[in-house]
This record gives sequence, C-alpha cells and structure tokens, in this order.
Amino acid sequence: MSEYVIEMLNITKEFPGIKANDNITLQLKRGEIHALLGENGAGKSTLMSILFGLYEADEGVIKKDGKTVRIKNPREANALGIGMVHQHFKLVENFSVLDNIILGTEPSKFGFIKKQEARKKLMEISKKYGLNIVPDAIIEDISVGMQQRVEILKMLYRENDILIFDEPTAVLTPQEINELMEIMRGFTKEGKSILFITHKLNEIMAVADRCTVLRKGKWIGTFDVKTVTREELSRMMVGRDVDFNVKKIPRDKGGVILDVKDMTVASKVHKNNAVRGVSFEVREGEIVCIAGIDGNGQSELVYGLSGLEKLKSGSIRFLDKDITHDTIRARSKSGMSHIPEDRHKYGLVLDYTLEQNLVLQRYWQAEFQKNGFIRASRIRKYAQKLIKEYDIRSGQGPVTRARSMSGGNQQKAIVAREIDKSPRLLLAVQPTRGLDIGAVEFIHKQLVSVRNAGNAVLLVSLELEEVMSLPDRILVFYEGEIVAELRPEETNVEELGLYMSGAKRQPQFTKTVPATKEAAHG
Amino acid sequence: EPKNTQEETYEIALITDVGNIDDKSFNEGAWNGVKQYAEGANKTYAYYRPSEDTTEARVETIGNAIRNGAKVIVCPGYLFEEAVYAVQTQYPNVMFLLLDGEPHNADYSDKKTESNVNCILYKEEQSGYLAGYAAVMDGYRNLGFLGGMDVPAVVRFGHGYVQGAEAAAAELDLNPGDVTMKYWYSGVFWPTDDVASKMSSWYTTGTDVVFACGGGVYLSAIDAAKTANKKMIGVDVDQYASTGNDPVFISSAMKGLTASVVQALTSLYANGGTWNTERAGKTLHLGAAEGGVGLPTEGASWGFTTFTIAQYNALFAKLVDGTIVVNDAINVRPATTLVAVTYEND
Amino acid sequence: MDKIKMFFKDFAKRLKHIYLSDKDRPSMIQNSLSSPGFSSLTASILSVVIGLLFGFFLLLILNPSKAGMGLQRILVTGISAPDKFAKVLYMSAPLIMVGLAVGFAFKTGLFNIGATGQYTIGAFFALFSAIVWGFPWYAAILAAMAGGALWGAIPGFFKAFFNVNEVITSIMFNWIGMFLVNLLCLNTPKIISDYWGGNIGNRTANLAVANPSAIIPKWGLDKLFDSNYMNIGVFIAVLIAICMFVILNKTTFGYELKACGYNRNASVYAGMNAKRSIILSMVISGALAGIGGGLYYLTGIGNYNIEKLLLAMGFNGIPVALLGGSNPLGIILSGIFISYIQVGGEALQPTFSKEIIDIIIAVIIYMSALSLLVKLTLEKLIRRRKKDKILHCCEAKEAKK
Amino acid sequence: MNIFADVLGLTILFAVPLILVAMGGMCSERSGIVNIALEGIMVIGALISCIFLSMVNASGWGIAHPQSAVMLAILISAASGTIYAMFLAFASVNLKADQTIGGTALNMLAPAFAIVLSWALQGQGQTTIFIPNWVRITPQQFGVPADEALNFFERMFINKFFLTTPVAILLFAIITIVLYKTKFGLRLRACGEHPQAADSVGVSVYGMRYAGVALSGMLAGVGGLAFTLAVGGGFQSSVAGYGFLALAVMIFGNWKPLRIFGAAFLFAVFKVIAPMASSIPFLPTFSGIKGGEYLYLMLPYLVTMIVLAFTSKKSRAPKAEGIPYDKGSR
Ligand SMILES: Nc1ncnc2c1ncn2[C@@H]1O[C@H](COP(=O)(O)OP(=O)(O)OP(=O)(O)O)[C@@H](O)[C@H]1O
Ligand SMILES: Nc1ncnc2c1ncn2[C@@H]1O[C@H](COP(=O)(O)OP(=O)(O)OP(=O)(O)O)[C@@H](O)[C@H]1O
Ligand SMILES: [Mg+2]
Ligand SMILES: [Mg+2]
Repeated sequence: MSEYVIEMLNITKEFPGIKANDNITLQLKRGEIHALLGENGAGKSTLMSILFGLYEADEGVIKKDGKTVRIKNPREANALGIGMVHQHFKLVENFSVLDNIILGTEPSKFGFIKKQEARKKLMEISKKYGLNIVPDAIIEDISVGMQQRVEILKMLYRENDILIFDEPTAVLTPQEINELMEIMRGFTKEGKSILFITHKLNEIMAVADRCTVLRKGKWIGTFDVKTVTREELSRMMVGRDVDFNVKKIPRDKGGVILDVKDMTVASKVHKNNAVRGVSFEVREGEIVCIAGIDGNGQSELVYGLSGLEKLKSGSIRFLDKDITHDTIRARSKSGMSHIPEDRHKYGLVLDYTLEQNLVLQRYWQAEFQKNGFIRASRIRKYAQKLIKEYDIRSGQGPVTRARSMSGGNQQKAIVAREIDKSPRLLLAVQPTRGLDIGAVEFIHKQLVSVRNAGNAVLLVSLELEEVMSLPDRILVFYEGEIVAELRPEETNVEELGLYMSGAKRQPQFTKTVPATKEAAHG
Repeated sequence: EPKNTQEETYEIALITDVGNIDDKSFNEGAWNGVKQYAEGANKTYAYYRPSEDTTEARVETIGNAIRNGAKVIVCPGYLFEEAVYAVQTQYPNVMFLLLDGEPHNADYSDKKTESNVNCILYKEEQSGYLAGYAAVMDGYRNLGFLGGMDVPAVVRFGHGYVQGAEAAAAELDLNPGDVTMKYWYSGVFWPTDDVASKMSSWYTTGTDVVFACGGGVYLSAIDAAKTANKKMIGVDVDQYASTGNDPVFISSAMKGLTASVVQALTSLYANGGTWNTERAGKTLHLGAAEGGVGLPTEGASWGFTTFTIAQYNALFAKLVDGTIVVNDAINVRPATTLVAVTYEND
Repeated sequence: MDKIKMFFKDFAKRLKHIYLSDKDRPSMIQNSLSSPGFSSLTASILSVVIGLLFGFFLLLILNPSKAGMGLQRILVTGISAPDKFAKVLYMSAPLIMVGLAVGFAFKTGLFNIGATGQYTIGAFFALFSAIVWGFPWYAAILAAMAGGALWGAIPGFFKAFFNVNEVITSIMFNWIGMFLVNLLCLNTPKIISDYWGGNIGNRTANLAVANPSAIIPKWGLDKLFDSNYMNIGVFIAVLIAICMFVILNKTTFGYELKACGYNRNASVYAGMNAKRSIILSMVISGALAGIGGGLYYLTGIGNYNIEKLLLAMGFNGIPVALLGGSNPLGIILSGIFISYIQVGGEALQPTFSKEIIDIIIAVIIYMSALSLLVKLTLEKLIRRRKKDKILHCCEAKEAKK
Repeated sequence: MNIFADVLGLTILFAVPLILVAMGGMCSERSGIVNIALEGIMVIGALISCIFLSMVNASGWGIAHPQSAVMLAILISAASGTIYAMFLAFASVNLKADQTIGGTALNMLAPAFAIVLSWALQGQGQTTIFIPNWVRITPQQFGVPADEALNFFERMFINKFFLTTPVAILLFAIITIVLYKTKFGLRLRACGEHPQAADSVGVSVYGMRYAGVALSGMLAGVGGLAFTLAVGGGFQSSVAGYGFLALAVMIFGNWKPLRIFGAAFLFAVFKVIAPMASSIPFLPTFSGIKGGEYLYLMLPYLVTMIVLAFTSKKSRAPKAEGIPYDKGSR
C-alpha cells in the first residue's frame, strides 16, 4: 500500500481568464495534518473542490491509496471517504442539526427516515469525539462555532477518513480555535488524514505536520513544518517580506469624537437586550477595540451606532452633536464610516459593478451627480483611482460585477470606499476576516493611517492577535456590557481571556441588569 | 378580391360581436342559420371574431371579411349598431343582416338603415312572458331569473317573464307575495364559480325554477338545479332537446334566430343577391304573430303538468292578435303587485 | 431520415456540452467579441425565428394547403396597408405601458403581477375624470396615472411595512380593483352609456358623445394612415419608455431603486430609505400601468365594460417585459412586435384561429429562455477559435525549432 | 340551516382545487423553482381530462363505469399536468432561465392551445367541452333514498360530491407526510433552501428540482379538473385565475401544508359566502347601492389582506427559490 492516502498529481484547472491551479501536486500521508496555504485567490479552495468532486480538473490525476480515481461529484468523494468542511458552511439554515447531518445519507425504510436510529448514531459519535451538539436545535439559532461542529459531525457521520477543512478558523473565537485544534489532533490519532487551509501561520505551526504553499495557482513547495519559520512561510506565500508590526505614531489625547451614554439595544434573536446601558467615549487619534467573544452584543452595538438599529434608550453624541435619532445618511454625512461585519449582506450590492459599489455611500454627493443625474465619467475616474490606490484586483476593472470578485478583494473595495470618505470615525467590524496576511497587513496600515490623521477608529475584532496589536485602548464586552477597559501594552492574552469569558470584571463597571447566561446566547 | 391563388373566398360571413360562436346565444343561433342555409344552397361561408370589443374592431373585421370575398354579412347583436351604421355606406354593394339592433351613430343623433341593410328585432318580451305565465300557471310559486348581462335582448326576456308571472298570478287570483321572484343579471355569459354558488343558494332557499337567460351561464345553474332536484327554463332554443333531453328543463323561451336567418338569406338570394323591398332598409319585428317566439310543445319538451298545451295555444293566440300586449321597455322595470320581485343587482 | 438523426445527435451533443459547461459562471464568461447587448439581441432574434417556425409547423398540421398563406399573413399584414400599421401602433401603446410597468418593477427587484388592477383603476380614473368632470385628455391621462400609482402603492406599502409578498397583494388587489371599479361605475350614472342616450347599462359612455376633448388627439395622423386607430398614444408611450430608461440608468434615483431591489440591506446600510424605495418602485410601476389604461380608453375607441373577468391587458405586460429584457428600450420593440404579429394573426381568420398567435408568442418567450444557451454557445465558439489559434501558433513555433 | 350546510359544502368544493394547486406550487417552490405557471398547468390538466371524459361519454363506456372513468380522468389530468410542467423544469433547471420566463410562456400557451385543440377535435368555434352528468356522485349513490330530505351533514359532504374531493384529501395527506417524514421530502426542502449544501452531500439538485416541478404539475393538473368539475357544466379554455389565486394561497399559507389548508378554506369560505349573501338571512343586502354584490365579491380578497397584514412579519419564502442552481457558486 502506498504511503499516501491521497495524491493529487499535476492538477491544472483553468477558469475563464485565469489558471486557478497550474500543475499542482499534493500528497497527503495517512494520519497527517497537511496545511495548505497561500494568499487570497491562490487556488486553495479550487484544489480542494476538485478533490471533493465539485469541479473536474482539466489535467492531472487523483489517486486514492495509489489507485487512480475519478471524482465526478461529491457523492463519489463521499464514497471514497473524503469529507469537506467548506469555507462558507453548507448548512440548511432552517433545518435542525440532525437533519443537516443526515441529509444525503438518511437511514430509511420505504423512504421514511428512521430518525431515532440516526439520532442514536449521531449521539454516539458526538460523545466519542466530545463534540457536543443539540440535535434538535435549528441551525440559524446556533453560534458559528456550533455550526462548524455540525459540519465536522457531518463528515464523521459519513465515516469519512480524509477530512478537508477550508479555512475553518476564520470565523471562530480563540477558544473555539483551540478546541478545534484538539479535535483535529484527536482525529489523526485515529488514523484520519486532514487537509487544512488557513491564513493563520501560528495555527499551522501549532498543529500541522507538513504544509504546501501555493501562489497564484502555482505550487511553491511542500515543507515539514518543523523545518520552516513563520517568516519564511509568509515570504513564500506573498512573495515578499511581510511586516507584522504596525507603526503607530504616539499621539496625545485629542478631543472627544464619540460619546455614548447608557446605550441599550434590543436583540433580534432573544427577548433580552443585546447591549445594556453601555457608556464610553472615543477620542481623536485613537483606535478603540471592542473585544469579546462573538455574540456578546458587539454587532448590535455597531448597529446602534451606525443607525441600522434603533436604540431602546441612551444617547449618542458625535462631534458634539446628538445623533441618537439621526438617520444613517445623516450620520454618514457628518463623518461616520462603517465597514460592516457581513460584507455580502450589508457591504455590497453584489449585482452592481465595482464602480457602482465604490460610490454606494457617495453617489448623491455633488461630485457624482448633477440635478439627480449620475456623472458616469467622474465615477469611472474615481473608481480607477481607488482601484489603483488600494490595489483592488478584479477581472474587468471598474465594470466587474462585485459578485465575481474574490472575498479579499470585495473586502478591499469596502475598506477603500469607507476610508476614502475621510471619516472622523470609522466603525470597522472584523475588517480582516478571512483575508491573507498580505491583505491583513494592508488593511491594518489603512486603519492606522486613519488614526494617525487625527481621526478615530472603533474596531470590533474577535482575533486576539489583532486585539493585542492594533488598538490604543481595549473595551471588553461581556453579555452586552463593558466589563473592562485595558491598554494592550499593559495586559496579556490570559488576562483578556478572563475578562472575555466573564470570569473577571473591573470594579468600575458594575453590573446594571441581572443577566443570565441564556440571555446572551439566545 | 383574392390576391393569391391559395386564398379562398367566403361569400357569407358572420361576425361575432364579442364572444365565440358556441355562446349558446345569438352568435350561435345566427351561425346555425348561416350554416344551415349555406350548406343547403352550396355557398361558402365563414365567421370572424373581432380583435376586441369595440366598434372600430367590428368595422375592421367587416372589412377583412369583405376582403375575403364576403357578399353578405350577418351581424348578430345590438353591439353592431354603430358598426353597421358606418359600413352600410362604405360598402354599398355588400348586404348586411343586423340582428337585435338598428344602425345609429355614436350619439344616437342619427338613425338610418340603408337599402343594403336588413334589421331584425325579436319580441323577446313575448317569449319571456309565455315562460313566466306558464310557470306560474303550472303551480310554481318561487321563480328565479338568471340573466347574463343586462343587454337589451336579455332584459326584454326578463321583463316579459316578470309580466307573464304577474298576469298568471292575477288570473289565478293569488294574493300579493304568493309568487316570489329572484331577479339577477350575473354579468357573464359563461359558467363561473360564483354563479354556481349563487344558484345553489337560490334553490336551497326555496326557488323552484330558474329561467337561465344568457348564453353559457346556464351551465352554472344546471348543476345546482340537479343537485337540488329543481327545474330550469331554457332560452333561445329548445334546450331540452339541445342538451340531449335533459329533464331539468321544463320549457324554453324560444326566439327564432336560426329560422329567421335562414329566411332572410333565402329571400336575399331569391331576389338575386340584394334585399327585396320588404327588407331593404327595413326592420322586421318578429314576435308571436310572425312565428318568431314561443315555447316548445313537441313531446317531452313540454315539461308542464297542469298547464296544458291548449291553454298555451289560447294564450299564444292572444299575443298574436294583440289582445295581450307585453311592454318591451328596457329602461323601466315592469310594475308588479302580486309577484314579489327581488332585484338582486341593487 | 439520417439527416434528421444526425441533426438530433448533434443537437443533443451540443446540449450536453452546454450542460456540462455549467461549471463556468456565466457572469464571468463575457467575451470582448460578444458584448452582452449584442448576444442578447441575437438571442431574441433567434427566439423570434424559432417561434415563427414553430407557428408555421402548427399551421402545416392544421391545414397544409393554407399554411404558406397563413405565415405570409402573420409576417406582412402589419405593413400591408397604412391602416393595418395604424392598428399595430394603436395596440402597442397600452402594451408598451403595461410592459414598462412590469419591466420597471422587475428591474427594481419586484414582481408586479398586479398591472391589470392598476391598469383598470387607471382606466377608471381616466374615464371618470373625462366623463364626469369633463377633463381634457392630458389631464385625464394624469388622472389615470394617479389612479394606477395609488393602486401600485398598496402592494408596495404592504411589502414595506408588513413584509407581505408583493405577488399576493397584487393578485388580491387585481380583483379588489376590478370589483371596486364596477361598483363605482354602477353608482355613477353619468359614466354609463345609457345616461347619454344609449340603451346599454353595462358599459361606459362613448367619449365622442360625452366629452370629445378627452379623446387623445390624432394630429391628422388618422387621415395620413386612413384609420381611426391612429392617434398620438404610441408616441406618448415611447416617450415615457425613454424617460424610464433614463431614470433607471442615468439618475441617482434609479440607482437607489435598483440597489434596493438587488440588496435591501445594503441599500439601508448605504443610507437609502428602503421602504420608500419599495413603495416608490411600486408607485411608478402602477402609474405606468395606469397610464396604459388611460391611453387605451381615451382613444375613444373602446368602452370600459362592467364584467367579472380581469382585463387581459395587464397580464400581457409580462411577456412584453420579458421579451424586452425588462429594458425600457427593449420593451418599446417587443410591444410593437407583439402587436404587429397579433395584427397578422387576426388576418389568419377565418382559415385559422387567431389564438395561434398566442401560441407563437408563448413559444418565442419560452425560446428567449434559451438566450443563455445561445450566449454560452456563441461565447464558447469564439473562445474555442481563439484557443485554436494560439495552439496553432505554438505548433508553428515548435515546428520552426 | 340548509343554507349553512350549502355554504360549507361549497366551501369544500372550491377549497379542493385551491388546496391541490397551492400544494403543487409549494412542492415546486420548496425545491427552489418559482412556479407561476400553475394557471397554465391547470388549464392543460382540465383540458386533456375533459376531452377524455367527453370521449368516454360519447363511446358510452363512461356512463357504464362512471367512477372508473372519473378516476382515469384524474390520472390523465395528473399525467398531462406533469408533462406540461416539464417544460418549466427544463427551462429553469437545465437552461437556468429566469423562472418567470418559462412560467409566463406556459401560461400564455395553455389557453391558446386549449382553444386550438378543442376546435381541432370538436369543430371550428366549438370551444366548450361539456362535462357529462354522470361524473357527480349523487346522494343516492351513497345510499340516501331519493325521496328523503338530506340532513345537515349529508348536505354538507355528499350533496355535491366528486371523486376529486377524496383524491385531493388523500394527496394532501400524502404530500404532507412525504415532505416532512421521508428522505425525499428532506432532500426536496434542502434544495429549495440551500442547493449547494444538498449538492455537497450528494443530493442531485437537478433531480430534486425536476421532482418538485413534476409534483406541482401533477397536483395542478388534478386541480384544474377539480375546479372545472366544481364550477360545473363545461370547460372553456380557462380556469378563471384560480392558478394565481392558488399561488396567493400558497404564499398566504407560508409554504407550509397545514397553513395552506387553512388558508384555502378561509379564502374559499368567503368566496362562497359572497354570491350566497343575498340568501343568508342576517347579512346586509346594501340595497341602497347598485351592484352591492361587488362589496361581497371583494370580501375574500380583503379578508386575506387583513389576515396577511397581521401574520406576515415572519413569513419566509424558501431561501433559494427563483435562483437557478449553479454548482460552482458559493
Ligand atoms: N467558479 C469559478 N469561476 C471562475 N473563476 C474562478 C472560479 N473559482 C475560482 N476562480 C478563480 O480561481 C482563483 C482561485 O480561487 P480560490 O477560491 O481557489 O482561491 P483561494 O486560494 O481559496 O482563496 P481564498 O484564500 O480567498 O479562499 C480565483 O482567483 C478566482 O479568480
Ligand atoms: N459569480 C461569480 N462569477 C465568477 N467568478 C466568481 C463568482 N463568484 C466567485 N467567483 C470567483 O471565485 C473565487 C472564490 O470566491 P470566494 O467568494 O469563495 O472567494 P474567497 O476569497 O474564498 O471568499 P472569502 O474570503 O469571503 O471567504 C473568487 O476569487 C472569484 O473570482
Ligand atoms: Mg478559498
Ligand atoms: Mg477567503
């Protein structure tokens, strides 16, 4: 028997206008964790999709246990024991956990699903791997981390032993990431083999045995993780040195830009308030980071500040003006920018072109319209300027449909649009989610430049690395309240973790409303 | 004239007013007449439907028919009044037979019938009268009138029906209110779900016989009648016979559409293809005296039990000789004292 | 026989080919050689040709000896005489308007299946203001517009504030509108024809009698075309279509409405008022349908009939919009085209029934669904040719070596 | 009292086609295909089965075996509806066309085809296809003596009774169970919500969507026949907008079987009350107003809107409906 469970030899896959995979060879050993890395659009997802039968390669062969196989669709991949957790989860939102897991391999008699049998089998697996789930919970009601467990259980339920994880950590909290790493190690002990895509080098360092680097569709190399350093890897990925240090010029405390008093926002998922009587201020020249575990009211805080959601009580002063009841447009006019959490839901009109999206916040300004008529040539010029400045890559430049752009470039477009408004306050919610390190570096630089120009950034981030490196001040959110105010240079990850998990609370932040655990998580 | 050898010409043309020729009403009756005559006389014939319900479209379609070689054009329905008014001078050599109407211009300021036009009006009120009279004489006390739309011919049938019932009630010395009648125009000439529901509610709440007067709308009533085990009176033709001896029909208020079309066409061709002096530019009023209306008396088409054919004949004779005059006004409802009529459109 | 087999084999192969190529995202495959506009026009023309061929085939089945004549009549009647062409233009005016109503809503992400209700209300407003209040034609058209707008606003309102799907509201208000108009007509004696001397109680008065100034002017075109059908209605419709094109594509207003249609959340995020956009889209769409009603009934040719069936005209807007790709300029063409072959269809009588035209139109619409397939095939061919060229070059180079 | 039994009886009669067709629409939309062609499919189902009925009537076989003939007619309406719906499936699944295009084409085609076909079969101008008397199951066939008055329940359930009613109830039950209890149902629903997810676990999205559309064709075809029988008399190339009403009922029922059932009954009861109002003692007659009946005729539509205004906040269409499935998109 061959040493490799899976071999993808000389794979080439061409999309119109681009060679997504160019003669790539990837060999997966039994029982190893094999990381796959590369910048956004390097071809990682494409390669995995080929292995999973979503695409067929133009050239090259796939071997399973040394035997050549053809994988024409996911069903055949499943039959070969290949399972995949997709970059964007493939879960039916209004189905229960159990239904999602059994979909496609339902145990049945005369076509009728044998639910009890399925439930029993699921609970056994769940217990065996310590992956706790509530089988009858509806997907849209559970957290992202929970959803990922469902995805993993989906593979285990099908008794797959080759597991593909496409960027599984991009949406997880640090705790969840650690758990996932543990689980993955557990799998390898059972002889399962794992292909693991991530942009986070420390994760690779932590769990992977070997790694393969791709760049622009080409194979750069495969390495034993113990023999390479982070810096080497990032250089191979991006093709240049990546500077992980952000240069912040020290600044004195400026005037108050944003002043929030007793802000309370209702939750859409549960009956309690998501944000409870929060007060804080943001000053000129600072980056304030709202840290916390996902689902503790950070999103609702930003909805309240940006005007997407009405406040239940409290007030917001922005640049010495009460904007509590202002419209979104009015807030935007007075200098507030917003990089939204969900770029597809809020950030972009996917069916508009790139240039149309770049003026989404400004089309009404005199610069781009006259008497209600759009000034198309000015928009074109402006778009070309932003595309150049922010290096937004796309097939057809300004007239590319936003839908066809890669996630990283979509994000860049939003960042460009929001920063180019020269905002006094930038609300940036997870601005680097899912981006490669090159892009992360770029966006961090942009945020800092906003700050350095004497404006303010309110950053919401789930990534501890970002939380510890970027801001001037950290506000820790727990169950809709601020429980601590910290300075990154005076704290460490462990302390932050204690505040985030609610185990600790600074004395000046007294509990206002009796909160239950249930309330915060719906 | 034909431009193409492939093109056939049709000498006798019928234009429908809005509906189709299977409307169970004047379009169909007239079409049967055209067919009957043309097949007997070996003439080519065809019918046309205008593109929409407008005078302009009817004029246009008449033009099309003439382009296809029509020499005689049968126009059934009062909706043709303005159209024929327009075309009679435009095509002086084409003969027109206008049923149920007389040509006039849009604002009624001018009425004229040229010599290439023959109009036929029917005394539907007499036919309706006979039906109403017979039903009450036969012992029916709760009557219904289901009209299609309130167009002149239908209204005359209905008003005659009311007058007939009233006359019979008077003759039988009934008290006011002994005879009731539900009177309703459905607004359609075809079967619909709400007409079916309504008829079923009529029969359930006591109506014994419904005079269904309006093309295919009878199809909605027939089911209700059968379900309730009640009766109907047909219209235009002997519907007992035309529905394959359906015993639900006790009688039909007939109007001699088919026969009069055949007669008109026969006399036209007998006169060398133009109207004779009796018809040219004239309007014929066909009633009992002219054999244009009546109830069927043959065999089982006569569904009455106590009212006899002899009584009917006596009544008919009075209509013929003018002893009984039925009011044909359509804008004024007939006055009743004995029959309690509920006009359900109000 | 073999040829036919070959044809089908080839066809099947092609189909399969396209079927397999579905991995390519269509939006990505935009070749410089076949601009989207170019190929969608090609596709439309192809659909029309296929539809007509199908119609011919049907005529052959029904009456082989007359089929040639039938096809010829479908194709040329519309331009065979000035008055026929006038009829084409007359029918296309309201058709373009309802097509615009449906198409405009499509463009802004809404399915306005209620054009028939809006058209009916528009017609009523036009006739009421013209007959009862003696409005001149242009004012009556404005009234029609207001009526349609009002009826369009209702589904918009229900969607914006109660999250009720506009399709269901539109369907419900089609019926409510029709019944309401019947009720209002019946209780406005002056609007009914018999008030003016006629003997018909179930249709509205002739404008020529009740208020000639409400008839849309003809500017002598009726003489030119020798037809009463001719009036300036179609020019009004074309003008409005051009306005709609400009609004949708050149104004910030259109930008907002479309953005809201594509992604309501993003438009809210961008500071637009999504509720307002939805209602306004429906108001405009309704107004367009309402004007359609006005343009039709103010010709003085048709009377509104008190009936219990929804008017077909509003529904006819859907195929017009679809064939025109929801583009206002395309809708002008498709509206005129559909009335053109309908006029041709009437000339099929008495040999064939005019419903054959509806079948042909249906086939054309269905075939336009194939446009994607045609586009893909075209683009594939072009790409293949390019690739072949490149290969050729390479081979040539290699040969040199 | 009789009148109330009638109201309920007719409600059942007219709710049946609505339920059938709305359930059909639901099957299709649950698989991800918006089916606005319901009206056209109903016409085709009614057309072919009525032609069949009139043929067996002419041959004399029908009157000898009435209910077998009706059963066959139901099967034929189902089959013809299914076949017709395949055109929609082909356009919207294989060709990935805008789903309103296929639907609109089918809606236009059906009545025109019905006219052309019924003329070709019955002679020029003969549009109406008459429905033979024997299709109705009379109370006598249920064993009620001919001279005995019907009691309340007999009036309500068997006075106007066609085989389509029990068939519809059976189909409703089967579809509901299949949708929620079988693996087919689970897969179908998954395809309407998240086809990529279904595909990634080996469910054939194309196959499921074809199945959904086929089911909708079958149900709408039978619905067309049920409607024609209920109205009575004959088929005239039209189902008077019932297909669109069924679409509305489906949305009203929030794409869920039981709610569709309720919505159809609510709608039907008001639709039946409207024309019967003048015979129901305590209802106002609006005698001052000409055409007061129109006030009643508006009623079912108004009631629907009022109910919707209160219940729609949470209404949710299948998420992927209307979007052609593209394997590559994420
Ligand atoms: N279906 C498709 N059609 C056309 N082009 C595609 C398609 N899928 C991928 N591509 C192209 O292939 C390239 C590789 O994409 P892929 O999704 O594999 O990148 P990736 O390495 O997974 O990126 P990321 O880190 O952002 O997830 C992209 O740049 C894209 O342009
Ligand atoms: N509709 C489309 N048409 C053409 N190409 C597309 C389309 N959608 C995606 N692509 C291509 O597929 C590639 C992968 O898309 P995807 O959105 O998964 O990017 P991503 O970077 O992996 O996303 P994310 O960072 O949000 O996880 C993109 O690079 C893009 O070029
Ligand atoms: Mg990827
Ligand atoms: Mg990514």
